[in-house]
Amino acid sequence: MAKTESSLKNMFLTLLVIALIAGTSLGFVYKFTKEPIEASKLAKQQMAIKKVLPEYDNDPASEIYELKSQEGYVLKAFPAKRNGELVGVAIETITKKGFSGEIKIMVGLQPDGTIINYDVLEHKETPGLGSKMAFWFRPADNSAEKNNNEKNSFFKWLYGIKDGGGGNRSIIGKNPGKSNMKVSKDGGDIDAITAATISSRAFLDAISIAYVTYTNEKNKTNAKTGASKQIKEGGNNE
Amino acid sequence: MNNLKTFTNGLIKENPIFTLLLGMCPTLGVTSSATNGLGMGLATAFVLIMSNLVVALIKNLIPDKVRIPSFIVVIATFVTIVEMTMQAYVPSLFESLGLFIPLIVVNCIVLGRAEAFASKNNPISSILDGAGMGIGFTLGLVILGATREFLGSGKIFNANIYPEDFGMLVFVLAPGAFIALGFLIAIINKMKQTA
Amino acid sequence: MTYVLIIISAIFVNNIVLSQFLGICPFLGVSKRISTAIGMTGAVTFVMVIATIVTYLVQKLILDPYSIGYLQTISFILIIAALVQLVEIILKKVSPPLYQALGVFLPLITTNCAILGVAIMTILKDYNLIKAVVFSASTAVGFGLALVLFAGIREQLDLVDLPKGMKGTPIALIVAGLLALAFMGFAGLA
Amino acid sequence: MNVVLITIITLSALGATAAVILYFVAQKFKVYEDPRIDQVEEILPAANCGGCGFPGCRAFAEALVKADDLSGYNCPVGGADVMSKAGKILGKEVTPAAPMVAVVRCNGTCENRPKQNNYDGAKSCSIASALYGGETGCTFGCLGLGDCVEACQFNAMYMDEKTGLPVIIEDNCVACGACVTACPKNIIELRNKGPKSRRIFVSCVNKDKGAPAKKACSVACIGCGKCVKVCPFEAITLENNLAYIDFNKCKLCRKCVTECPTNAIHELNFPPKKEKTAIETAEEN
Amino acid sequence: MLKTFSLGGIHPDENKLSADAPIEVLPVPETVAIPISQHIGAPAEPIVKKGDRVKVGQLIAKPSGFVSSYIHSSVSGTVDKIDELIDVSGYKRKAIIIKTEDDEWEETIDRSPDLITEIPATPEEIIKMIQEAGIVGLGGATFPAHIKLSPPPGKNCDILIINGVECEPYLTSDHRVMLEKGNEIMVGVQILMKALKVNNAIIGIENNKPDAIKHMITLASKYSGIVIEPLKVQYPQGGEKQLIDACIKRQVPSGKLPIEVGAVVQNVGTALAVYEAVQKKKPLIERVVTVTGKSVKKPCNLMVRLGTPVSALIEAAGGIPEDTEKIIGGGPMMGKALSTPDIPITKGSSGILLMPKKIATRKPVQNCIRCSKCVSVCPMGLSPYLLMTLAEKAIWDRAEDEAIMDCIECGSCSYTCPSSRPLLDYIRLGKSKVGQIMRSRTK
Amino acid sequence: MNKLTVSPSPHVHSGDSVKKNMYGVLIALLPALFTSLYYFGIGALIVTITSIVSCVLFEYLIQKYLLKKDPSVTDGSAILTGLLLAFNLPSNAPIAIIIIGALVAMGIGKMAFGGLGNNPFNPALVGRVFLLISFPVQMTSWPTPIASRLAYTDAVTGATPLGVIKEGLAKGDIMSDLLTKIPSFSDMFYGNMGGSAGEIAAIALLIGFIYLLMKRIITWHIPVSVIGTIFIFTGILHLANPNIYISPVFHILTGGVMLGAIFMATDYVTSPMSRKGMIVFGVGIGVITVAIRVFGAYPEGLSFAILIMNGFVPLIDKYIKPKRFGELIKPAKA
Ligand SMILES: Cc1cc2nc3c(=O)[nH]c(=O)nc-3n(C[C@H](O)[C@H](O)[C@H](O)COP(=O)(O)O)c2cc1C
Ligand SMILES: Cc1cc2nc3c(=O)[nH]c(=O)nc-3n(C[C@H](O)[C@H](O)[C@H](O)COP(=O)(O)O)c2cc1C
Ligand SMILES: Cc1cc2nc3c(=O)[nH]c(=O)nc-3n(C[C@H](O)[C@H](O)[C@H](O)COP(=O)(O)O)c2cc1C
Ligand SMILES: Cc1cc2nc3c(=O)[nH]c(=O)nc-3n(C[C@H](O)[C@H](O)[C@H](O)CO)c2cc1C
Ligand code: SF4
Ligand code: SF4
Ligand code: SF4
Ligand code: SF4
Ligand code: FES
Repeated sequence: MAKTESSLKNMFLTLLVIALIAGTSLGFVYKFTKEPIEASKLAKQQMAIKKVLPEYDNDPASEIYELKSQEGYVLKAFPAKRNGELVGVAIETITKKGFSGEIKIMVGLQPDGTIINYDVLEHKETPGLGSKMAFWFRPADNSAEKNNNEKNSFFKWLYGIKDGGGGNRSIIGKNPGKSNMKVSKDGGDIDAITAATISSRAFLDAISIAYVTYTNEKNKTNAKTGASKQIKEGGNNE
Repeated sequence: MNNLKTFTNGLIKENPIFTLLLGMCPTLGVTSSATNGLGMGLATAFVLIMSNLVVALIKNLIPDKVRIPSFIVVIATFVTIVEMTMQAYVPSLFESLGLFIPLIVVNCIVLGRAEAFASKNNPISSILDGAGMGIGFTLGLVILGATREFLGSGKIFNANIYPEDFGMLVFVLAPGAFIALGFLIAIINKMKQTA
Repeated sequence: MTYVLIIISAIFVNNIVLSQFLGICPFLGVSKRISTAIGMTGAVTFVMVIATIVTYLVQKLILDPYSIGYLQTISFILIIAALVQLVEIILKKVSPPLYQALGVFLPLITTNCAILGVAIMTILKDYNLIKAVVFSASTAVGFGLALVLFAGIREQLDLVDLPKGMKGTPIALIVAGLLALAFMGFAGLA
Repeated sequence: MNVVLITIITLSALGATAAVILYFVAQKFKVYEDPRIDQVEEILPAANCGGCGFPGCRAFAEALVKADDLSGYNCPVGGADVMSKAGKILGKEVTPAAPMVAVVRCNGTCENRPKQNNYDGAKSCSIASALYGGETGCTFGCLGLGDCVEACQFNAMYMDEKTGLPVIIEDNCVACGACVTACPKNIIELRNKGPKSRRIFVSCVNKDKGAPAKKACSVACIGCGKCVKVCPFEAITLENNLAYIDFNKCKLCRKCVTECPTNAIHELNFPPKKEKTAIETAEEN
Repeated sequence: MLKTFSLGGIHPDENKLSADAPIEVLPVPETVAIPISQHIGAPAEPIVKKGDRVKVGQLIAKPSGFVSSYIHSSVSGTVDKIDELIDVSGYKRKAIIIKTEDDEWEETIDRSPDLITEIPATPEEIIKMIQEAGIVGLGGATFPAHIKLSPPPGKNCDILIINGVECEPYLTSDHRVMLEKGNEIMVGVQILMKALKVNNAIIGIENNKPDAIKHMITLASKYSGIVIEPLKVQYPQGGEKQLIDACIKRQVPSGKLPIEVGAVVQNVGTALAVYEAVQKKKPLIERVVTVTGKSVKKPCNLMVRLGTPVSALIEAAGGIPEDTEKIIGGGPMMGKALSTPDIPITKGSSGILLMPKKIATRKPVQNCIRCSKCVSVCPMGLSPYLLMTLAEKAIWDRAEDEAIMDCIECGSCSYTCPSSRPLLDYIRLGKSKVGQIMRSRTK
Repeated sequence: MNKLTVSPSPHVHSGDSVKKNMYGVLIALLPALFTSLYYFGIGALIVTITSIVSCVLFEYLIQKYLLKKDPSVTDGSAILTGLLLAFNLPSNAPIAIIIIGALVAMGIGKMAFGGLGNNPFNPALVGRVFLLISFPVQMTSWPTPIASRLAYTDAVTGATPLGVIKEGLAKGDIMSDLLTKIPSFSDMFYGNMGGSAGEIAAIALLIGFIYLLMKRIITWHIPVSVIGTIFIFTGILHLANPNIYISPVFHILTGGVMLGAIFMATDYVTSPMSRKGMIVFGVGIGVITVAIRVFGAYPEGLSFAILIMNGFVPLIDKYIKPKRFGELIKPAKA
């Protein structure tokens, strides 16, 4: 079969046809995957919300409202209700003080501000260092660690790895209003991730932002009307 | 026919990573774990096979002057398909591979094979070549990913081999990627010489 | 100040080659001599800035309004490919000396993923046009810095007797690794 | 509007624009490079050894494409095979060059040529030869420091520890001539490989008169001229007290080999001498 | 602070063992072998043949080119043969071999010891006499002196510098010549000044020869325009570019000759030879040679007829010591190692140095550790470590860019290198290759 | 008479050797070794011995079995790398980490390039930075001097003065408060502060410096330009705002400045060849060090600065050549 000649017409037509075919197929694939893509995005959020909140029977995602923090971040809040009563709120909070950029965290607060749980959504911290925040600020799972410890005690000595590593690191069940949510180096109550103080600081910063913004907003609206519906509208207006 | 040879060629003799040194960015960028390597490798392999096939089919219809742009469009189409599919069905992998998925377009292996092989050969051997190269590439990525994961965090495919604290963090980071690949290539060169 | 931060970050802290892993092929390929490294840097800077501007406009004026963001990859790469060729003839007409200096590197740039990478990154980072230009230019400078340093070391290594197995790519990668190791010191600067 | 439609329109527009632009680019940007250069380069061995006399394989390919006639051009690595392929591509005739091989024209082993002093400078023949005549009484012979071995890219040479002389591995030698250029003493020569690799040559380059030559090295050519007389084909000439065998004229009769009083003439790859000499003596008788 | 040159330099052990040994005259040997190439430039052409009878001072070979020289017989006798034999070059070269009979001198030569200070000859005559006397630089380079004395048109000479530095360790011949023939040197300098039409001359002498400095200062006061410049001891101060820098702070640009900065440099021995040639009509047939070495019984300075075998000099110094490993023609830094002691003394021979094994053998070569010591000692400001590597890897274009041709082959780099790298060996190779390339380019 | 030896000139040698230089540096490091033993006791001893032994062993093994060359461990460069690596580690550095560091220093930093003389980067620092990034926890716990003399990995740890200042400023403390938390300058000068085993005592390192200068092993250019640049740069910052930027004296006495400037930036192999180049190199190290210390994430940046400038050495060598003869003084007449 002879090769097609490189005339303007041929070139034009070829590229046009190829683009046409490419466009068509892409368009269809896009249509096909659009839903699953959105679904998977949503699923991720749902999972996070679920993880940081107690049992609820409403759809927090549909009752989403926005909060504006003092720093100017816009935080998303997902209220969870059981039998129509507010049992907690999941807040997607943010900080820019991370070791390398933004950190996004979903934190669940009880209506009084006590931390229920958290989930790190996005971060660019160093794997193995800053990334440890995903589990660091939770109660340590001691039993498994102990087991390991005994087996590896010689190696741990060789590598100079000390056990424990910050006894006071969990933020779960603490209320930022009542305890000092800073790393112990800065005079707070929480032990930082070893060798990643910056990330730890940023992490706690994000949590504090969520707490402060939430309680401020609550106090304000409480003073005014006492209904959370208003807050949502207020958020929308901005 | 030496279709078998076409296929195995890419696996070892002309392994894109260890001997041709093509597509270095994804090679280094995504191999912080074996899983990522595998994902990226398969994605690239898919694009390679498909674009090789299509290029081999349409090679005679395309005027020389627009050969490269046409190939790029073909490749980009498949890349976008992969991109969207991944995002839809394996979102976590999609996230960890990040920028490197769209960059498959410029991965020199893909265009290179389209140019050097598919545009001169029939569809069947082009597929085989694509598959060979793709699997070779995947193999390379997985080996490198596994090495880095093992040295860096004591795991392979996320399975703990030794406690993470003993790992050398560097290997998960940029410098470790270069160094690990450097030594892997040196070892492979050595094995080739003695073999 | 934000500009200073963007510049420092792009050149040193998040150096495109040494920490972002983009543009490695030319980094390894065109780094045997300092003079070619400098030429390549010039060409990359030129194309990277122009490509960033054009793709930025395409994104903002076409892809975003019609919400067909998924066409980003395919349209950007087409634009870059065409652009490189365009630059080539325009340069040839307008400034033959510049063409002499950069011309040979232009074809290599189409498949340099740094160009596409930077174009996509500017969109991801949500920069405005000026920031995008500053970002792409300093990224190119960072690329150049890494490339020239690397070429210098390779030229020096050419004159020593390396162990047999390490010659060529292995040693180049190890040097790149050590350079990246050194550059980690800039962490947190910006 | 339908996403698919927008997609199609955008992409087609992009594709069409690209095509138009590229067309004009292609029109204006026309640098003609003979495609045959690439074709020829592809069949060359890519050793870039310079044996052809050009800076590299590509330069050679260019030269071949430009040349009117390929005689005089030869790729020693690829040999006649490659040259005829190249000739086919270019539609030009090639006369196959006789295969050649490097020979070392010095037999000054440690026994044949006793050492008179010790060299203690940098291990390089060029440096030593710039300094003086060498460790032995022969100022022409091999210095044994291996510049030629260094120069060979094809693993075709090694230094024999015992003799202190370089040895050529004929199977690997592609006659690129790198060793010839490298040797400051002009000891190595490219000679016709000969039928069955058989060759006869004078393994000495000493231009001293007989007595000092012989004194310096027991197997030196003393310029006695006996070989010249015995050669039936006038292949041997004598100049500056040194015999030289023209490999184009030599018919490998081996008469000179036995004639040489110092055994300076070497024969390579011939079957063992005994039977032949037996026949010869028989004939004489 | 004493003057010295501005870049680099080293200070090896001086070992001037024979400094106090007065010049002795070595008896005329039974045969002499006079090589026809004792100078830079084209070899001379013999004009005698086997069997010819010659007198002391008779012309036996004449120049064969512009840069070449006359050669005279140093003895009287019969020409035995003209044959090839190994000379200082380490190769067999043509030499005229003469069997000595009696000691019959050319009649024109004035052999009286009287000092003649009047200089009747015109500059042109002087230069002609110098040329015909076969005088070449006795400082080691053996460059025909008359060429140096005739600056090319457009170039002007304003100062004559006399090289009495003798910076090479061990050697003392110039030192002794200054002490014993000071007056003759002074007149020689005056002759050279007249030939060059300059009014100033500086004699540079290193400070390790205080007696010579003192002596020369006293003598110089009697002659106009001659200044003695004591210099700090530093090798290679004797290199002419370094000496000019040290004495008058002018630097000869890369690739240029001293005349570029208006200077001409001649060795003290050359000045003495010039005196003898011009005032006494005596051609260059003998010179002072130092025979020395740590184990040598009687280190001495000998007045030797050219063509005398080295072995005869060694005999005069008490014979070859048992531990001798190397015989060097010249000093330890720049001299040439001889492969046999049967080599004739030539115009360029300033010393014979016998070195024991301990000092003479080189240590094994190691990798360059980039200590930059070679860079800091190089008097020309080069990068020897790099030049060596470029020469080793045959990268000639870069070697040329790195100014390999500027190297004066002083050996300071090899001397200092802690890794015992043969820097100068390779740089020399590089110079010859680059030189060839450059010449072929101008052609 | 024996057979004569013939070689090109020169025929004499200064007698200088690689060994002499390396052992000279080792001797110059002895005062620092003694101070480290005095302040950190057993820990310093274990770290030093482990490091030296593993460096020497790795060099030997790699040379013998991988490169198949004659091992040249006796030249002392491996010992030196080992000692300097040890000096760059906290005295409670655990053994496995030291061994990994030694392997990296010798294997990646030196032998991968073919050994002594070929490596573009300072091997000891390659090892140190590799460890710093791989094991940040272990590499940043600093035993307190004197108190921890009898302890090894169980030593009591505290922050280094640089760490105190960096942390303090990060959380917004006032400079005058911070100044009370760091040792006095004279303590720093004598080495009574937290830090890597060998870097603490400026006095001991300066004695070594004088020894090296006297023995002509190094020249003043690199150390003086590094220390001078750091002093001037931080001095300017200090003058501009003493509340944020601490005094330059503090900067040159703390961290690895003395050790790095005198013993590590001067490493022959990885520093420029010309005097001018050395000064550029030193200034570069100074500037980068201060930039990292003051504006970066790390409290100390000297190791990185040296490694980064090591990368610049080929360029410096290429573009900054020694002064050539004939360039200094223009000819009197053209
Ligand atoms: C490559 C690299 C990555 C790092 N990543 C982080 C990180 O993600 N988070 C963090 O807080 N510190 C990180 N650090 C360490 C910081 O630079 C700093 O040393 C530390 O946060 C403060 O030290 P401390 O926690 O021991 O007080 C990193 C250091 C390096 C070299
Ligand atoms: C080819 C050549 C030409 C020379 N021409 C002159 C000249 O014209 N004038 C001059 O004064 N010296 C001339 N010289 C001599 C040099 O200046 C110098 O004396 C000689 O090279 C040896 O000096 P050295 O012993 O310091 O190396 C010439 C040398 C050479 C090799
Ligand atoms: C490194 C070096 C050292 C030299 N040392 C001396 C010396 O000590 N004395 C001397 O007269 N010439 C010495 N020369 C030779 C001079 O450069 C120059 O050729 C000579 O002084 C010119 O005088 P002439 O032509 O009369 O020999 C040396 C040359 C070089 C290159
Ligand atoms: C003055 C001087 C300083 C040195 N500094 C270091 C150093 O900082 N790190 C190191 O590994 N080796 C050092 N060495 C030893 C040696 O040069 C080093 O191991 C080489 O880099 C190995 O090729 C030094 C040697 C000298 C003479
Ligand atoms: S032996 Fe000589 S001619 Fe033969 S391949 Fe080697 S270098 Fe070339
Ligand atoms: S043949 Fe020539 S190059 Fe080879 S070792 Fe002998 S002298 Fe040296
Ligand atoms: S021999 Fe040449 S390179 Fe070496 S120091 Fe002397 S002038 Fe410099
Ligand atoms: S003196 Fe020797 S080791 Fe030092 S830089 Fe020069 S060549 Fe290298
Ligand atoms: S893959 Fe990134 S430049 Fe080749």
